[in-house]
Amino acid sequence: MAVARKIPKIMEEPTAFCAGCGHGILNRLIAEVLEEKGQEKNHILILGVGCNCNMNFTWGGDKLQCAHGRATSVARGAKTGRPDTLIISYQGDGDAYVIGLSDTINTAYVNTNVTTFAVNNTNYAMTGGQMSWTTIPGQHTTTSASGRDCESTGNPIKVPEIIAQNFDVAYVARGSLHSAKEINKTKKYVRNAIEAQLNGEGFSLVEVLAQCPTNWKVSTVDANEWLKDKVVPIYPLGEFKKREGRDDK
Amino acid sequence: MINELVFSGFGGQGVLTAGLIFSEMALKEGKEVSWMPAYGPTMRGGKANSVVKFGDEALGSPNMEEIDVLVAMNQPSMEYAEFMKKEGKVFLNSDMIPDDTDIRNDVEVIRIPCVSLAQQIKNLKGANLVMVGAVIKKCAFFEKNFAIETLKDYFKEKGKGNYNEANEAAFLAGFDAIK
Amino acid sequence: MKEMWKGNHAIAEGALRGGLQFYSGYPITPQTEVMEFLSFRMPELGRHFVQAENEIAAINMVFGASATGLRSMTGSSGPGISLKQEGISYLSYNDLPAVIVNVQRWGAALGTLDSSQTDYLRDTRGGGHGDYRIIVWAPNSIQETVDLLYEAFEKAEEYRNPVEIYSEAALGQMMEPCEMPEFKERGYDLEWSWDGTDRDHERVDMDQKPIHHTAKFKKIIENEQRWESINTEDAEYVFVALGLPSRVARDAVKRLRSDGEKVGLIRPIAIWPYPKKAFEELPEGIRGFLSIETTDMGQHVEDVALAVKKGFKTNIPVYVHATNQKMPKVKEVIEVYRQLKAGNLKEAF
Amino acid sequence: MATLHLEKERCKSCEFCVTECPKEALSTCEDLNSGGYHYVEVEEEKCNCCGLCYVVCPDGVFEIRAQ
Repeated sequence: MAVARKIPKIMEEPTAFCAGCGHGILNRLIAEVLEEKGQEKNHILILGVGCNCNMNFTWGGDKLQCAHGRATSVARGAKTGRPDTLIISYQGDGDAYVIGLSDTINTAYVNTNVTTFAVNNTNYAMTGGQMSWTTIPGQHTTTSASGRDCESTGNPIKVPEIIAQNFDVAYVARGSLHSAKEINKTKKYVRNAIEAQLNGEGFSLVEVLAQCPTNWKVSTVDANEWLKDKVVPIYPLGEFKKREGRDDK
Repeated sequence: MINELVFSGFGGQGVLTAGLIFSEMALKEGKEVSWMPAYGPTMRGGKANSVVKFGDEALGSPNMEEIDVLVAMNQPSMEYAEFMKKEGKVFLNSDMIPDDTDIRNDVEVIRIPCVSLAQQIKNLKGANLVMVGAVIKKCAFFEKNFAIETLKDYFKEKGKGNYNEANEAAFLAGFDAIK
Repeated sequence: MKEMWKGNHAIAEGALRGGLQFYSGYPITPQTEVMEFLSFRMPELGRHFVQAENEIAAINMVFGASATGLRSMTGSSGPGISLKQEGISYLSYNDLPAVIVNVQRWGAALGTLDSSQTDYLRDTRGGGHGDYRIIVWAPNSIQETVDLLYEAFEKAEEYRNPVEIYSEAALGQMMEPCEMPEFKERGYDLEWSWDGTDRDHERVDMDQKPIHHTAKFKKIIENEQRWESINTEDAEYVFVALGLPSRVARDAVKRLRSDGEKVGLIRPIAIWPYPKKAFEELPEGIRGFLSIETTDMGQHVEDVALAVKKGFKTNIPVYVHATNQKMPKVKEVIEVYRQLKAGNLKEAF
Repeated sequence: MATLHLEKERCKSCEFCVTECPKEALSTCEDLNSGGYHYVEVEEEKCNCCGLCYVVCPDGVFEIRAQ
C-alpha cells in the first residue's frame, strides 16, 4: 500500500554530494528520525572534516563545524552545555576511526550521552580517495595504488566491534546503504541511537557503510554491487550492543 | 624597608612551612608579602628553600636577591650565604652544620641545635619551628604572643590543630635558645 | 579580606569568581595544580570539570561547551598549549569566547620545569593556523592574576575571541596576599550560542569572514592595549619587561633612580595587542631600550623593536637581556644596564 | 490513489531508483536538468507508488502524495 512520503524539511536544500553518494541517504534517514521524534529544532549536528563538510551548506538544522577527528570531543563539551539537546556527531571513517580514533574511543569509554554516526566508505573521499584504516584488502586508492597491502598497513578496522566488546555504552550497530531493505534497517539503527540519547542511556554509535562511486571509480549502479559484494562481507551488519531492556523493533 | 628571609634545607625539614608561617604573620600585620618556593634545578636532589619578603612598600622581585636572614637547616644551604647582605644574620642548624664550616665574616652567625632541641621536647618534626622561634626572638620582627597565635591558626586551618601544644613547645624552645 | 594564595590556585578561584562554568584539561607540570583545585571546587559549586584524555580533546570540549554558551576554560603549559593550537584556531575563526591558561615552563620539546617566557612568540601570534590573534594578558602578581581572570570571560565574550592568561611556573608556585572578588553571574543572554533550534547565531557568511575578522582584530588593537609605565617621563633608557621579570626590572629602576640614573620601565600587561601606545607617549631623547626576559634568544624584544622603530621613526637601539630559564636578579640587571651605557652591549635591533 | 512526484532539478542521475524499482517504471531521459544530469522520469501507468525510489534516493528527488 502506498504511504505518503516527503523528504524532511531539514533536507530541503539539495545535497552537495557526488551523484550516488551514500551520504545523501543517511542525511535523509537522520532527518526523518529527527522529524519523527520532534527534534528538528532540538539538535546540534557536530560535523567532522571530510565530505560531510558539505552539510555546512545544506543541513537545515543546527550544526557546528569542528576540527578533523574531534567531533566526539566537541560533542562532549556541547552536551555539557545543552544536556536537553540532541548532540550528534556526524563523521567519516577517516575522521572518526583514524585521526579521531582516540576521541571516539574515549567518548565511548566515558559513555557520554551523545550519538555518533560514522560513514564508512572505505576511503578518504573528500581529499580524493586515499587509503583509510577501513580500506578493504586489495582496494586501490591513491595511496595504495597497487591495492591495499594489509601485511604492511594493517587490516580493516572495526571500531563498532571494539567499542561494543570493551565499553559500557548504550548502543552500537552497523548498517549498509546498498539496497532499500538495508536502508530501512539502517534507519532503525539510526532511530535506536537517537532514542538511546533521548532516554539518557549513554553513548550510541552507528557505522553506516556507504557507496563512494567517485573514488571507487565505478558507476553509481555498480557501486551498490561493490558495496554489497566487497565491503559488507568484511564489515558484518547488525547490532553489536543492543539497548538494554528493549527488543530491537 | 623590605626584609628578605630564606629558609633552606632538605625536603621534609619544613622549610616551606617555616616560610609560610612567617608570611602569615606579615600578612596579619598588614604588610606586603611574597613567598617563593624553590623552583627549577634547585628542587632536585632533595634541596628545598623558600624566600619570604615582607615590608611596607609594594614588593618587586620575589626572588632571592639580598638576604637579611638565612635559616640554614643543612650544610648545602650554606651556599646561599653568598647572597647575604653585610651584617645579615644566618641561623644555622648546629646539629648538622659543623662548627668549623667556613662562613663569611661579615655576617652574624647564630648556631641553634634545632634538632636536639626538638628531640628534647619529643617533637622531632618541629625543628623548623624551633628555628622560627629563634628568628622571632633574635630579629624581633613580630611580638611573641602574636607569633604563637599565628602559628596555631596556621596549623588549625591546615587541619593539624591537634599538634598545637607540641608546636608551641618547639617554637618556645627556639625562642628561649636565644639569650 | 586578604589571604595568602598560591598562583595556580588563584588562577582557578579567580576564574570561578569570574563565572567559569566548564573546565577541561590534562595534567602537566606546572599547571596541574589549577586543574587539581578545580576538580574538587567545581563540583562543589555545581559546575563542570572534565579530566580529558589529552590536550587536544580538552580544547575541543571547550570548543563545544563554549558554542553552547558555557563560560569555558582550559589550561596547560608550553607543550600542552602547542597541542591545543588547532582548537584555539577553530575557536577564533568561529568567534567563540574561551579562556586559556598557559603556566609556562622553559624550552622547546619537553624542555624543563623551570619558569620561563619562552612561549611568547607562539602565544602572541595566535599560535595555530590562519591569520588570527588571541588577547594575551601577562600578570606579574597573584592579585593581578586574579583580577585578569575575573575580567577574562567578559572580554572574551565582548569580542567573541579567546583570551589567554600568560603565566609562568614561578608565578604559579609563589604565594602572595590576595583579595578574592565576589562571584559574578553572567548578566545577559548569549543569543549567539548554539541551542539546537537553528536560530540565527549572528553567524558570519564565509565570504564575509575576512572582513569581519579584520574589523574585529582592528578594534581589539585599538581598544585593548594595556601597560604600566614607571619613571618614563624623563627617561634616557627604558627597560621593557613583563610578568615576574618586570618586578625585578622595577626594583632595578628604583635603585638606579636613587643613584641618579634616568631609567624607566614599560610593563606590557596585554602582550597582544602589544601596547604600542606606551611607546608613542615616551619623551624625546631616549638613548636605548632594554628588554629583560626569561627566554634564550629574546622573543619579546622583537615586539619592543617593532614598537620602537615604528613609534619613533628613529633608529634608537634596542637591546635584550635574555636569561634562559633563570629568573633575572636586580643586581644583574643593574650591571647589564651599566654595560649598556658604557657601550659594551651589542644591540639586538 | 497516490501519485509520485519528481523534482527533476535535484536528480543527479545515479539510477539507484531505476535499479530498485520493482515495476521498471523509472528511467533516465535524454534531456538534461540545470545540473547537467539526465534526470529520471516515471511512466505513471506502471508506478504503484511503493516508495522504494524514495528510500534509495540520496538526493530527495521523490515525493509520494496521497490523494
